[in-house]
Amino acid sequence: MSTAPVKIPRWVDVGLIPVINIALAFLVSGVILFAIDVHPLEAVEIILYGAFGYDEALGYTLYYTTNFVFTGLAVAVAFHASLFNIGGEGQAYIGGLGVGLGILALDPYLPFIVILPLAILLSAAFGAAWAAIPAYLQAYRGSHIVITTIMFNFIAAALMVYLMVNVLIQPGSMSPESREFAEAGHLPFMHEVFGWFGVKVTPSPLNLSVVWAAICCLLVWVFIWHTRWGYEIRTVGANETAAVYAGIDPKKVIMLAMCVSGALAGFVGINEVMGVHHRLLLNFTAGYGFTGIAVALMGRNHPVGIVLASLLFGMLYQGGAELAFEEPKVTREMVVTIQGLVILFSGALAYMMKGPVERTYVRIVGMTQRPAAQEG
Amino acid sequence: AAEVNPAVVFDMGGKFDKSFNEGVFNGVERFKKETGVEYREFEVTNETQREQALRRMAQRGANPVIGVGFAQAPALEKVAKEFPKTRFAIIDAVVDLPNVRSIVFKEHEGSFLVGMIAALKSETGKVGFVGGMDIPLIRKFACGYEQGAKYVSKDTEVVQNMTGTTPAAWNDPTRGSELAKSQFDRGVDVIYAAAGGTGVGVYQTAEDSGKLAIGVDSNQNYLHPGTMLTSMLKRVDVAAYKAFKDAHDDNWTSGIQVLGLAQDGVGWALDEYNKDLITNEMRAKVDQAAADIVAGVIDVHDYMASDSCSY
Amino acid sequence: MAEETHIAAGQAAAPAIKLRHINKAFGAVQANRDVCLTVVPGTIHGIIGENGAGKSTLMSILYGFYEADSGEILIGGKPTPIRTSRDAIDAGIGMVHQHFMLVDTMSVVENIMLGAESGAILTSSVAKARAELERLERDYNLDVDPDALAGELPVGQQQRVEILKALYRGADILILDEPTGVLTPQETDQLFRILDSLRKQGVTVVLITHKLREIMAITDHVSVMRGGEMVADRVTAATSKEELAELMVGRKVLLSVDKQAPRVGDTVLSVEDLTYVDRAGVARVDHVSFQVRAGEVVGIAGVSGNGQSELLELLSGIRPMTAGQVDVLGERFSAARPLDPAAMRALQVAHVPEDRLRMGLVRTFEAEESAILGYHRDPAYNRGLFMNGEAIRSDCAKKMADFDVRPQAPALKTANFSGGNQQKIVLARELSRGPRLLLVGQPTRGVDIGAIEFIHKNLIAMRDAGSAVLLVSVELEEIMSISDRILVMFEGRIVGEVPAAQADERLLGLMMANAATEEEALATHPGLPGAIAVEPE
Amino acid sequence: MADLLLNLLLSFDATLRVATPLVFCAMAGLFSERSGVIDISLEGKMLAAAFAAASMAAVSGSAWLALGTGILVSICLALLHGFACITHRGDQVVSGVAINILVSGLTVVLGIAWFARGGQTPSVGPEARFTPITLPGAEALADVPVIGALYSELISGHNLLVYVAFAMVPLTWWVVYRTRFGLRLRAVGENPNAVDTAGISVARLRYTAVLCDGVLCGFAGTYLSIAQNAAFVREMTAGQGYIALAALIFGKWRPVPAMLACLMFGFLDAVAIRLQGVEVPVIGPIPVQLIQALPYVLTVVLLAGFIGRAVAPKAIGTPYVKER
Ligand SMILES: Nc1ncnc2c1ncn2[C@@H]1O[C@H](COP(=O)(O)OP(=O)(O)OP(=O)(O)O)[C@@H](O)[C@H]1O
Ligand SMILES: Nc1ncnc2c1ncn2[C@@H]1O[C@H](COP(=O)(O)OP(=O)(O)OP(=O)(O)O)[C@@H](O)[C@H]1O
Ligand SMILES: [Mg+2]
Ligand SMILES: [Mg+2]
Repeated sequence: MSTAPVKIPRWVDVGLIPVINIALAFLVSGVILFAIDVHPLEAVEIILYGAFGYDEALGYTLYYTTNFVFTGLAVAVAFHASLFNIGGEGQAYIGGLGVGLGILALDPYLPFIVILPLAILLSAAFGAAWAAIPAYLQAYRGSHIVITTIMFNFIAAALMVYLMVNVLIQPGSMSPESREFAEAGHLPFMHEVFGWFGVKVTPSPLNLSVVWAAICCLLVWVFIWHTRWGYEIRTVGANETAAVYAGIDPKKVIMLAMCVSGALAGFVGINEVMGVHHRLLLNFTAGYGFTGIAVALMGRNHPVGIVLASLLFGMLYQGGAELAFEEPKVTREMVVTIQGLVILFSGALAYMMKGPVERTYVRIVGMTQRPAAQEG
Repeated sequence: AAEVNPAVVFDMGGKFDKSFNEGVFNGVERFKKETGVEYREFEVTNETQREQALRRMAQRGANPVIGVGFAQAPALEKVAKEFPKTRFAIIDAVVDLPNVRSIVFKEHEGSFLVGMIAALKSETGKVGFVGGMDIPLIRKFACGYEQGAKYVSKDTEVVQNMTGTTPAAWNDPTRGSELAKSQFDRGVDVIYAAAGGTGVGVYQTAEDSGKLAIGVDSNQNYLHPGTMLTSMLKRVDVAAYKAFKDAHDDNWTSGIQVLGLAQDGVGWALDEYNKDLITNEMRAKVDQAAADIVAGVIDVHDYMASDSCSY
Repeated sequence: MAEETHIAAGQAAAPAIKLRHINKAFGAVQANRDVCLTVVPGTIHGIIGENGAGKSTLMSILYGFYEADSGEILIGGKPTPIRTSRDAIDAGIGMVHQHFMLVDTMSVVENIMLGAESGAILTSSVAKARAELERLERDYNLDVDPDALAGELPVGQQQRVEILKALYRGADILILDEPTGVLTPQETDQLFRILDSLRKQGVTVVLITHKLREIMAITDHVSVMRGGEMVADRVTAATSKEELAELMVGRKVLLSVDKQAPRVGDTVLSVEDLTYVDRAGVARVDHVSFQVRAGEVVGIAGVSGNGQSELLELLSGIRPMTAGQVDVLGERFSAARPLDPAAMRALQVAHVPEDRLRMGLVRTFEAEESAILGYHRDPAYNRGLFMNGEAIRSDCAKKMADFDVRPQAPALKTANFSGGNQQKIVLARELSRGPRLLLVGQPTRGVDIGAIEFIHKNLIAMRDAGSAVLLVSVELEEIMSISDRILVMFEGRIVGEVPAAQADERLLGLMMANAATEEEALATHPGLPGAIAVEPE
Repeated sequence: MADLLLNLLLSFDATLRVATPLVFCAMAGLFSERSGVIDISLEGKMLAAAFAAASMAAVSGSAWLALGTGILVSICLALLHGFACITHRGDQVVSGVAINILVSGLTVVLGIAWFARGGQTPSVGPEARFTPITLPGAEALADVPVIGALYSELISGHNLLVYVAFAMVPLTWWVVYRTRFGLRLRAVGENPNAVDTAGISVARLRYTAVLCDGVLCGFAGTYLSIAQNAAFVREMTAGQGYIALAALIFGKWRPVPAMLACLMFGFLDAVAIRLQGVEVPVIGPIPVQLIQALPYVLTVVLLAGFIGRAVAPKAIGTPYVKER
């Protein structure tokens, strides 16, 4: 809004400050690590190297990133209609179910080329359907979306256990997993894809769905800011009375936003079920739906921000695993703690350093006047 | 002794899951103490890490590598193919490869015995079972337990509860305690818990309400002396220990090991903490049954055999 | 600042307020530049200025809501640093903000107690507050129901609550930021009566308004701001509306609208027995029937809250009608076939809503996005599936130029335009597509006279271009100067129609109060109306 | 029939036990959210308090010291939340998520470091716990037909914290609707500008609110680890913080309705537990997962059927910004 006499260049806001925040997080984590005599700097090095250092590491990082992009976008789209969708977890779960059922039914008969679009469609449809019920209840019965989506997470979990244990499990198998899909039901891994072009890459779970995630980012960006439906969603989100005045039906918009949101969450199923495990199984969502909330909000509900936040989380997951692997003293809970600190400093306390940093910047630039108050 | 560089990949529950992961942990710790050989370890936090961890272990030249839990079977199969020189052991599942030792247990036999003990001890003729999640493995425990209880007397009533539908079900003592209370309210006076950390709540409630409980996997009698009637022992610790030790002593064998009563793979715990609770004739009856099972006189139905507990 | 001294001259008592060289910048915007102001105790001091001139900012500084970058504040002669509202309250300053600072979900008493409770436990405070309230109501005949929910009171009443809040805190300096912007003439009269009695009791009042006649009617002194600077101070008696207008806008302003006789065409809107019953079962609009023909302006006068707002919302399709029928440009609508906003726009019916912030705009949107609200589906703004950014921007820029919106920045956040300019954005959106029927509510609320002149010109232009215009306003002056026919609403019914030519404030006032006889009418209308009735221009 | 009644009675009994932490958390959330600060870190604060209390109980053997520690730790986290959301205008949800994740990791890390039991704390004896107390005359009345049974079975025989929890509800109501603090609390959640222009510091007010929140979460956690259980087990809150949040919204941010919502969740849960494994005449055994999902399904149905729209405090979730 109001412009400062000294223009704070964008790189300070989008580059410098986030880096400082993450540094702070690692500083605090360092204290903990130091306490269990693990060398903090080495730890950081392991995390960074383990996350980006070589092709396999990068593969895993991007594989996690893919999931976070899907769930982050899901939360963001709902948020633009001022709907707080905590149900990403359940929608992802059911989306995966859709993919699984579809492929189990079709892979004997259809080729990959046909199955892929069907699978994408099914994951979207199932995810959307699971979001549509809470959406309907919010729009037409006034029941609060936060409660209903929480409840639907639990219901989804129960449903999946029932299906996996009683219906979809392979006879005589110990683990509640479906049979493995036929080749036609496998989404190619990126290392295979690179292989086709003769590029040799170390195997990792990273698969084609990362491309789909990128496409989704673009689609969401266009959808929210460059289509009339996005315009309507944002209008309802910002000012419902104005929306009614503009001839927009908030009920329909709520349904639309939540269905898109659910569909996006459902795509986690493509990555996990079709891309990595090639079978239907329990708990493949592993909390990605919940983390998506933090991802979306840290990314300010904008695809670019969400991609960056997802990368951050991807780094924490993969790099953290490497740290736990390399440093016997570092337990996985230690890694979780570090993740918490990073979210705290680069998410919740994101603005803490803004004032000081900008002031020092201004001082360095040699101006005395205080820069503008930041936007809330 | 041969040059070994052992490693273990624990499953989601983590090495302190009050269940088979913890059993394995105890086993490999014992190996470390005895031989002074360090081992690598990793606890997976999501489905995808299993394969990653196993492969990473193999890449780092770990050998042998233990994968804990049936859930690791697909991943381990894949990795074992990639590293035919590396020796793998998988617990609770069968992976049929030349370089893999598969160790499975007859939990139903052990559960049968503790089921008998429960029924023999029960005054109300009602015994309880609390499982973590409703998955085949747990049904296998429940099924054996039920058979044991009914074996003592046809009309023993077995009340079964499952804790939840998410992994949280393995760490929910509060819910465990509520389930236990509800079973006690229904007249149950002995509860067998196969629910990891959730069991903690079951045992505590049993103590608080002066009833009895039965531990699982490792010997948990010491937790609440006077309340813990016994524990169903599933010697994953021994299995894990032996896997490392065999490699260490150069007499590793691949192939499938089915550990039941006969092989002392399963059993029930009797120690100073519960000896006062187990009368001699109880003990006699149970030992007899154990012998019969080993001899094949008693055939304990395995849930996995028919995917159902009809016997 | 020569004027400053000439006012102070002769006054023995120390000035109630003295502002010295106040500067305030919001980033690049210099909202106040070296502003000096002297207010004589026990007087009413008016402050006028265009939208964005810096009035609200100056007062916010005086009330400790903003902190001045530099400058000095003296209260009763003593230098008084005011950093927070608490300081201001302690210095005996009370403020009625332009957008009220009430908690809608709490009762009047609770709102008044807030921050001035007498103890940690409410029961005692409530009792005390009630007693105090009764006294204040007696002394200044400000009556409000202490137990009503603030949010459910009409604006006039809400404003009284704000004033009571200030008095309850023992304020002897009272600042009002555009208090009359939202009031009906009747409510305005009452407000001024209250201010008058406050003045008599020695309270000092600072009054911000865009309405020169109010300045002339009630203030003792008046200061004019332009572009953040204080450009003049006058003794009210020694100046004229014309002079003030010129000082304010920096050019001559026509205070009256000149227009030819209407060239009336055929009927565009015909309403029959239109009825709307709200949830509470009250008939807000009650068997209303009338026509509007092309090329005429029909004004609807009425004390606000008598159904005009609902009528507009019914006709624009925002509220579902309960009964009756509406014919718009040949289309027939009824309870069975309800109107809806989209359909009405398709019929080229435009609607300028009463409350721009609540309905007409989305404050968080860029101006260009707010400028297509309701027309976002229009092919002109879309390219197939996508919206056409360039078209939207250039279109908005053009509208801003045509309607002289300041600043002319399509990408600026809507909230960052002053209310007056926000209003222009709405008008630009609705007027510039030459609708066949135009529904307008309070088009000049909170808008400075320069803008008012401009807006009125445009409305007349629309009418001359053959549009039918239905105008709802609580500004009788406005109604009378623009309309060709005037309908008066009372309690949801249309109680009379007057050709604009024969209308005058008193007559309309009587009808609006639905007063049967002259005497009763006077009873509802004593005192000031004469004083603030339009002087013949 | 009779045993059905008893069963119902026992479900009510269980309801109280299960609802207690929910009630504490719901009241905690009420203070925070009424002041305009979203609090999804109920879960984390409760978990941290549970751990702190259990640890202190284990080392000191005093339930009261444990309670104090639990509350203290919970308060610290509440202040952290405040520091992020009030002082630095951080995103309230993100801050909540961060705290939840941080705590779920840290409790185990410290647990392992201190007790070397894989994050579990040593289970403590009755002296270091809040154990059930029989109210005066419970035995005496026990065999008086209805009332006696009710009194002795339902009312009596809970631990102290259960009674505290339900005492908190009227207390909260009184504070929110009958005190100066309550008045300002309600105001600041609806319209912080009004509070500011009335000369009250918005920040101080909100800090006080999250402080109350912290205290109550401390009670909840302590109850979990050393009243309902005798030790801390990692992740032992198992999502109850979120359920409490749902109850708060369900109760439209008002104390008594929120408590009723908690009781409803508790009851549905208790019933679900008792329904497991029962056979329905025609259908036969109901799949256990269906029973386990029942509470959530019923909640949704109730919400859709009978509860009107819940309107949140107007200013909730938006940090108070004013240019200076
Ligand atoms: N909070 C703010 N942030 C940035 N700029 C502001 C802010 N408030 C005011 N301004 C700037 O200061 C100028 C003066 O604003 P102010 O509200 O004082 O005008 P005003 O005289 O009250 O206008 P109006 O008659 O519309 O109320 C505005 O034009 C605006 O550009
Ligand atoms: N957050 C903000 N950022 C920048 N400028 C602002 C902000 N809020 C208000 N302003 C500026 O403050 C000035 C007054 O804003 P406000 O909304 O009070 O106008 P207003 O007083 O309603 O105008 P009017 O008197 O015509 O109704 C406007 O010029 C606007 O540019
Ligand atoms: Mg203003
Ligand atoms: Mg204004």
